[in-house]
Amino acid sequence: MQQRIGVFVCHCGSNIAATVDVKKVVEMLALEPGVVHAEDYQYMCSEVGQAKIAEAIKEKQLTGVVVCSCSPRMHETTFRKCAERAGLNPYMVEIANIREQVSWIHKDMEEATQKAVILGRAAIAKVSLNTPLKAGESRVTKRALVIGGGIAGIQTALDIADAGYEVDIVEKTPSIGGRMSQLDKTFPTLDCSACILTPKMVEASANEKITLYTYSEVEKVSGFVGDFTVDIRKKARSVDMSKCTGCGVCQEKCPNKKAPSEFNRGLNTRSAIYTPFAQAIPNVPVIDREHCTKFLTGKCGVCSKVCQAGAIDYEQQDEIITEKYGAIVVATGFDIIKLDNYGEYAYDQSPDVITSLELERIMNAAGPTKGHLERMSDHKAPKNMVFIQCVGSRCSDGRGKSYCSKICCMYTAKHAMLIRDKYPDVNVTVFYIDVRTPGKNFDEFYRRAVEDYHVNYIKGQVGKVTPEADGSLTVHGVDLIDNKQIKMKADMVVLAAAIEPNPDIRKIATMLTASIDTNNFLTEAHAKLRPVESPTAGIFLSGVTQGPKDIPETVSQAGAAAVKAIGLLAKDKLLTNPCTAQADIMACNGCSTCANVCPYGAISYEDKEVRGPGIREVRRVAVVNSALCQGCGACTVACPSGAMDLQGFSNRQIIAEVDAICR
Amino acid sequence: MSIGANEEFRPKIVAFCCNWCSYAGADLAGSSRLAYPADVKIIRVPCSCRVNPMFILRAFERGADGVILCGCHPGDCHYSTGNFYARRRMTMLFSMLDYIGVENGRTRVEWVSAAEGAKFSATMNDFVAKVTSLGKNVRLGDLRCKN
Amino acid sequence: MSECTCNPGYTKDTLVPQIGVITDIREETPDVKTFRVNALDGGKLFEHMPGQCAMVCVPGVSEGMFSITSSPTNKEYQEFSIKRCGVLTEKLHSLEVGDQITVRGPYGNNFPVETELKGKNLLFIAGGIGLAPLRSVINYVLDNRENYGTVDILYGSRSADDLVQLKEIQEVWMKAPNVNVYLTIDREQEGWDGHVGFVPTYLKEIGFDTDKTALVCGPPIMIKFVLQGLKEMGYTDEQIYTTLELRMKCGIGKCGRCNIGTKFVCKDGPVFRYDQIEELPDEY
Amino acid sequence: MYKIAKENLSALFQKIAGDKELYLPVKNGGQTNYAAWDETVEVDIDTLKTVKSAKDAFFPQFETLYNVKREGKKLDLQQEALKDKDFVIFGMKACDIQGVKVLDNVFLSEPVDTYYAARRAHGIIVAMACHEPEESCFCKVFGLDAADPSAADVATWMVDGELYWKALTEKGEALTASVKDLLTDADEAKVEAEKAQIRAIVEKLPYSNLSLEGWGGDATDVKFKSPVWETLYKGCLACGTCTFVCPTCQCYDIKDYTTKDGIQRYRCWDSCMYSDFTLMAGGNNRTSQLQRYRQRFMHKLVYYPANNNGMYACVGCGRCVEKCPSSLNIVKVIKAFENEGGSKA
Amino acid sequence: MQELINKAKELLANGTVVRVLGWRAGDLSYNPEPAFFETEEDLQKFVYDGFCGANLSKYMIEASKLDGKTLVFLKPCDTYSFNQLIKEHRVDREKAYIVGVGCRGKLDIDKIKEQGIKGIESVEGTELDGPDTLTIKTLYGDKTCSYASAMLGRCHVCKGKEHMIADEIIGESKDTKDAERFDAVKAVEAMSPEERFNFFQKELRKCIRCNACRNVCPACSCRKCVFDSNKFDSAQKANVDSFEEKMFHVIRAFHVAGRCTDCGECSRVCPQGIQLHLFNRKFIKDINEYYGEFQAGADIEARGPLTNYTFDDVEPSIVKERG
Repeated sequence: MQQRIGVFVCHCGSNIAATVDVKKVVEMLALEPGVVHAEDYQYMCSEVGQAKIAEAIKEKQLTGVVVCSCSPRMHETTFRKCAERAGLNPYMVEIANIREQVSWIHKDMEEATQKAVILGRAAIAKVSLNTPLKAGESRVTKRALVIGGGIAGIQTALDIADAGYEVDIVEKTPSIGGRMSQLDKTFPTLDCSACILTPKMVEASANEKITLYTYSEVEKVSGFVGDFTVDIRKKARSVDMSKCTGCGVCQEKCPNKKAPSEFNRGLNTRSAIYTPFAQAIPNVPVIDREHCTKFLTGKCGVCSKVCQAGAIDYEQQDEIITEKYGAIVVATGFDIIKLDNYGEYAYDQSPDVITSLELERIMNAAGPTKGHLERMSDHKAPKNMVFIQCVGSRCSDGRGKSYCSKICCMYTAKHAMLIRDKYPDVNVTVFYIDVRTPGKNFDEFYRRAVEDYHVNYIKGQVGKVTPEADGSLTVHGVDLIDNKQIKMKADMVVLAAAIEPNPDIRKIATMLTASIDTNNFLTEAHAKLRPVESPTAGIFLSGVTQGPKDIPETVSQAGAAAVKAIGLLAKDKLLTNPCTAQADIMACNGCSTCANVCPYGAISYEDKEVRGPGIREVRRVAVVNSALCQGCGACTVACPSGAMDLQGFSNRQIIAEVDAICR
Repeated sequence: MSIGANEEFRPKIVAFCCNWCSYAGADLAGSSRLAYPADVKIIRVPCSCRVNPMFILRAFERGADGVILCGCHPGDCHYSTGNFYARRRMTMLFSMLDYIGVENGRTRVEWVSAAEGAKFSATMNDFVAKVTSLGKNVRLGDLRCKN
Repeated sequence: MSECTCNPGYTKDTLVPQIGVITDIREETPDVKTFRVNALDGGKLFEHMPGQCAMVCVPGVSEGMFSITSSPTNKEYQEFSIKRCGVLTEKLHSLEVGDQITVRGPYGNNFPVETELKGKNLLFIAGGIGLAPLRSVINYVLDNRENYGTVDILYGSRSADDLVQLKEIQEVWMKAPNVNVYLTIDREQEGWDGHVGFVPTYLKEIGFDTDKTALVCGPPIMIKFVLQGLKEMGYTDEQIYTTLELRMKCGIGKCGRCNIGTKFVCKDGPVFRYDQIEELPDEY
Repeated sequence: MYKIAKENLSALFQKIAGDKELYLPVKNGGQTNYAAWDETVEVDIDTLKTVKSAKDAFFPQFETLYNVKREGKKLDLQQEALKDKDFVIFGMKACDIQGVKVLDNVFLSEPVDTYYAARRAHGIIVAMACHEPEESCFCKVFGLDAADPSAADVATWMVDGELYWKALTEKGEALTASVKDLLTDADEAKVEAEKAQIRAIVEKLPYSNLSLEGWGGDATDVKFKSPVWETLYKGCLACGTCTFVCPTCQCYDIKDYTTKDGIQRYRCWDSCMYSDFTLMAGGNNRTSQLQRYRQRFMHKLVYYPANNNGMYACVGCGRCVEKCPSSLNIVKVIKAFENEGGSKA
Repeated sequence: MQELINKAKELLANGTVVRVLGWRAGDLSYNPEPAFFETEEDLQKFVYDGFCGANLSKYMIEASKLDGKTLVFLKPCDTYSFNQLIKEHRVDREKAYIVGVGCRGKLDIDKIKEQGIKGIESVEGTELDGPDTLTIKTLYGDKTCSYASAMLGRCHVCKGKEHMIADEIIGESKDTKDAERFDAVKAVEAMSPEERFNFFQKELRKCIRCNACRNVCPACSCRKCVFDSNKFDSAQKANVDSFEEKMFHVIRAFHVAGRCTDCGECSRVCPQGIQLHLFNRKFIKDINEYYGEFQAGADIEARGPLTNYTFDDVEPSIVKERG
């Protein structure tokens, strides 16, 4: 077919035109072989701009379109749709990125213009070798998976279920509820966390569209958007969920109560058979086999004896459940960082140096101290409390996290206020770098702490916390406003430790092929415009897995993720990516090398009759299942004969780009 | 566009960037206005594992002075394993090029995530400086493509 | 050999082509186009004889041997009818009037229009694009009508849309005195009221007398059955001419590709009398 | 007749190279091949056979034919300059010279290949007698005299550390004149003795009594259809070693190479042993290795003689005997048919 | 040798195999050729001696397409290639009856000629159970040389005398290894980049692109090589420039990396004596160093190093770091 290529150069207002001589680019690219049309316009992505492209496609019977504009990640789809509407195959469009890669980073106009021309040439060279591609279709399994049963996961699941779709929650711990269930009160309203969370948990458990897999983990994920297949490992609970009545006798009678309580952050212990907390859902205990005497020594079996329902089952095995899903929402939440790098705060040396999350448990009526504020060392009530902010957050020296954990300022204000309210004789001092209170009623809340509750906020850092022989703590800090060294006595020190994504997220992200940033937060498809979607189609982000958030933000994002998932599940068919691999059976050796590197199992082998000049034989050749192929191209390089090629990014196309750039 | 004898040497650099991380990182570098030399020209590929050694040699054949491949950080590949294969392939290829006496500074692999605009820019600045210091690529190129 | 204009003093090598300009493109069928080519000065590239070929090249793509379909009696230009079937022909089909290509030739032998065929009754049998070389002969014969006896033309193609040079066939050949044209297509087709059937079958149906010399050109399978048919009808090997098509590079019998036995098809062919072909090793 | 001491040869080469290009056997990486002389090369005239024959000097493995530039629709075509300076090729053996004669029949027949013709016109061949013929040699079978390379411009003999030099043509005389001051007069006695000795060894060579009976221009039918080929080709790897080291193989390919400056049309050696040699868009007339294998030998021993007055396109240099990775070669072919006695066909 | 012939006759006679793939005696004592034998009469020309260096594995690709079983004789090192071909589905195990043959190192006629021995009429003592000294009759008198001094380079770094696959084994193999496999590679590595560049430039300049190395290589079993196809716009036959050779040899080595068994055929057949194994062995050395010891063809099930990975693989920057 004869090449008739149209080139459209966008000014992007002054974004491009200020640094790139757009007219010159048009002039130069018009000379390239195959180019029959070249023009520029203020905003190619605007309706008028798109109309220009459409018009040229029709009038000049263009066979290929090159748009020199912003990043293809921005408007490739826009221009492809535009081409399609004008009757050109959408895959006959290529973008030369002359904004992000040229105008925004170069100052010298001549240099920038020259580079824009070269990128344009590369795009022209590539588009000359483009072939019309047609997207295939794949089905959508109308079921969603939510990984993580905290408030984010619960909210997402409820919203999806509400829209009428089946949804499964996989929760690693024995109960849903997550981090929020550990909190005592919530800012800025100071309502009780359990009071608002428990109804949601119950609702999730009662909703017939929702299936809970607690004490379970995602083991394996295969497939792709609309058609994921997931293996869920339901860990052996050693308790038959169908029989257990949740009476709690077993926990009471369990002779081994030495296991540290995860729920209470290790501040106290629990029985070997346990539910994490009273309102746990499901209200079915789990035997912690690492601490259970029966499992450790073979002798005991008390729980089995006392269980009237006969629910105890020591023989229970892990179970693998395989289920298909159309969409997956990741809501794996967070934990606080380990404080190993912050020895100066004496967290490991003194039980009276605690984290904020531990304080939550201490303040909580169901916590290790039944809600009494007391030192963990001697169970005495403290007189002076010091809160240290930004422990591991906003860190520039590499010991902690570079980001702001976002919630600490507010919860510290909450803690300070609650303590001052309940124990007015306790002096509360907060060392802070900045107090950040952007949010509805947040600053008002903070000001109440300072103004109404007289919490002593000191702008400055704490250099060292020293446990003293008398059991007290000395806090060495600086006051940056008065510019002086401070040394003060404290009975308890509370560290606002940075939050970090749940450490399991790496494994999960790898399984999901979802990308992850350097801080282990999942990357969103677009920081601003697609904040709840992963770049991997069909994977959505809910809650802190995407970045630090407080509860209201988490809940609203959870809802947003649900809506995106629902939008996907509502479709009957999805168009698949046509940029898939294809094997040339004439050149294929049938050696299986390509199949070895295919992450999707998309390549199989068939005996096919091959005909060519002087050839007529049955050969073992590779066949690509284009519904499974995601177009990574690993196979194309594994194939020594070049039989495997990738549509849309073919060997010859890339070589044409290389040639054009090196010309 | 040819380089006169008295002009300073400006290298030709081809950068293969995976669509999901590094290309996005380059976009972020752009939107953050983090400059790097115009000598770098990016070719978008779906994944670092799409980059065939043939492409890299082709670039050198055609007169490139340096070739850099950027992909997602190991473990973060959009296709889960692509960059692992790319890593082995490029280690092998670069080792061989080094072995046959091609300056090893002309080739590089760097993992740049979508969030690392600054790293992208810094990497490119550094790579261009390195290749510039090596001068024109004379050991691996086709005479017919030179002048 | 002529003096090379670009490099005075050099002898221009036969491997160095002339630049030709495409002055007209006719779309014959969905996959055949006829290109009219002139020299840069507007004249003919060279003189040739019917059946001869030339190497046509799109620089940077590839070069290929094509038979010259226009008659030497055409004093204005050369024509090539080219079927789209590979990289080069694909590219050629994408060219426009005014585009420049390179051409070298003429190469090979020709149908012996001035010797053995003179005064003979001629039977042309062609299939598909195989009409291209024969068209040159037919027009040569029609322009020198007095030198030849009867002319019968049997031409067939897959479908009515695949008949090359249909306009000329209908407007010139069919109207020429003492010329019989038999057209056929492989399968029934709406709007076609002519003969339907394969060329070899139609040949036997018509049953030409053996007082003719047959010139056969077409796809190998057609040639095979036409030859069988002619033999059955009583034609001798010496009464049949056909052309061979092999891979060629140099066009001058040196590069070795088209060597079959003692012959180089590009130089000693492409036209062979059937008895000559019979003598060749079985490698064509 | 003149002579020059071996140790003075480098002065001779320097002198020749003063106004002409000089090609001669040079050792590089353990292998001896013809290459341009300069002071740094390691000249090796003791090795009997260069790996590649001397045909490169006249028909190089790669050469540009012309360049095309495209501007818009316009093409601009520039033929590559032809060889216009004299050059000397030193040390060619009788077989290699015969190889050039074989090529002459191809390239100098109409239409003349001007690139070849120019090199031929400017080439001055200084031949060397084969001091110690080897077991793979069989030039005698083709009527060549390894002891007396007479088809050159100058013939030389290396005897007892002295190179004997004899001009045979006008070109040779001119060359001799230009280096005259380095040569001393010599009598032919020692050379005659050397010749006799070489001829005596040639007689003893294992292949010297190879019979070409049954081959030649008329043998097409019989040889082509013989079942013997079936037993010969199976070890063939379809590489091009034999064709590339052969002094008479002349198959070539013409290809384009596109650069930013335009399109370079070049010619390079090709091999009829390659599976894609005859492949074209519509088919391939030699699809099996048997056909390709047979083609090579049929061409050398039947087709070429048929077109060239009985001259064989093999010169008995024995390079294929030494270099074939599978130890197949033209001798084995000839012997296989010898054993068949041509009767089976 | 007679034992091998007897075995072949027996298997042909009892119908186990319909053809035999072995070596046929040449017309000189040093040029036996790979050949198929179908009858007892054919087998008269069967030979197995020191000059039977050719690795017959690759011929089994074609033989696998034929009806019936083929008896193939494989030396210990050849069996690695055969295994690798099985792994890549290029040969059919069921179509092969493998007789592992003993080996005491294979001979290289060029190694004899390098000792100044010319005009060779015959070489004696090349049999498997022959003496340690070869007797060479030449036109210029009788000569001798030690067997070891005439061995192919690859035999000095022999992988071992074990057959990796065989239906039965006939004949004893001997240890021939008297050098370290990677010494040659290490020697190159020890050079400065300039020296390495010059070294390879010089080696590769000899290349005539005859494709013998590729066509003999059991790993280069592609139906259509990239250098013969236009898949990468890479079909070029020109040895116009040193780039072409580098491109060809680097890519070829890369394509067989992790698959090359180091059988050494490439170096054996190169008409210009290019030390092609230096490329393949470099990859093998790197693979061993970076990804753990790997011997292609030793284990059919093992995943090839370039189709495998670990999370903690070395980064390509190792090339720079190692200096």
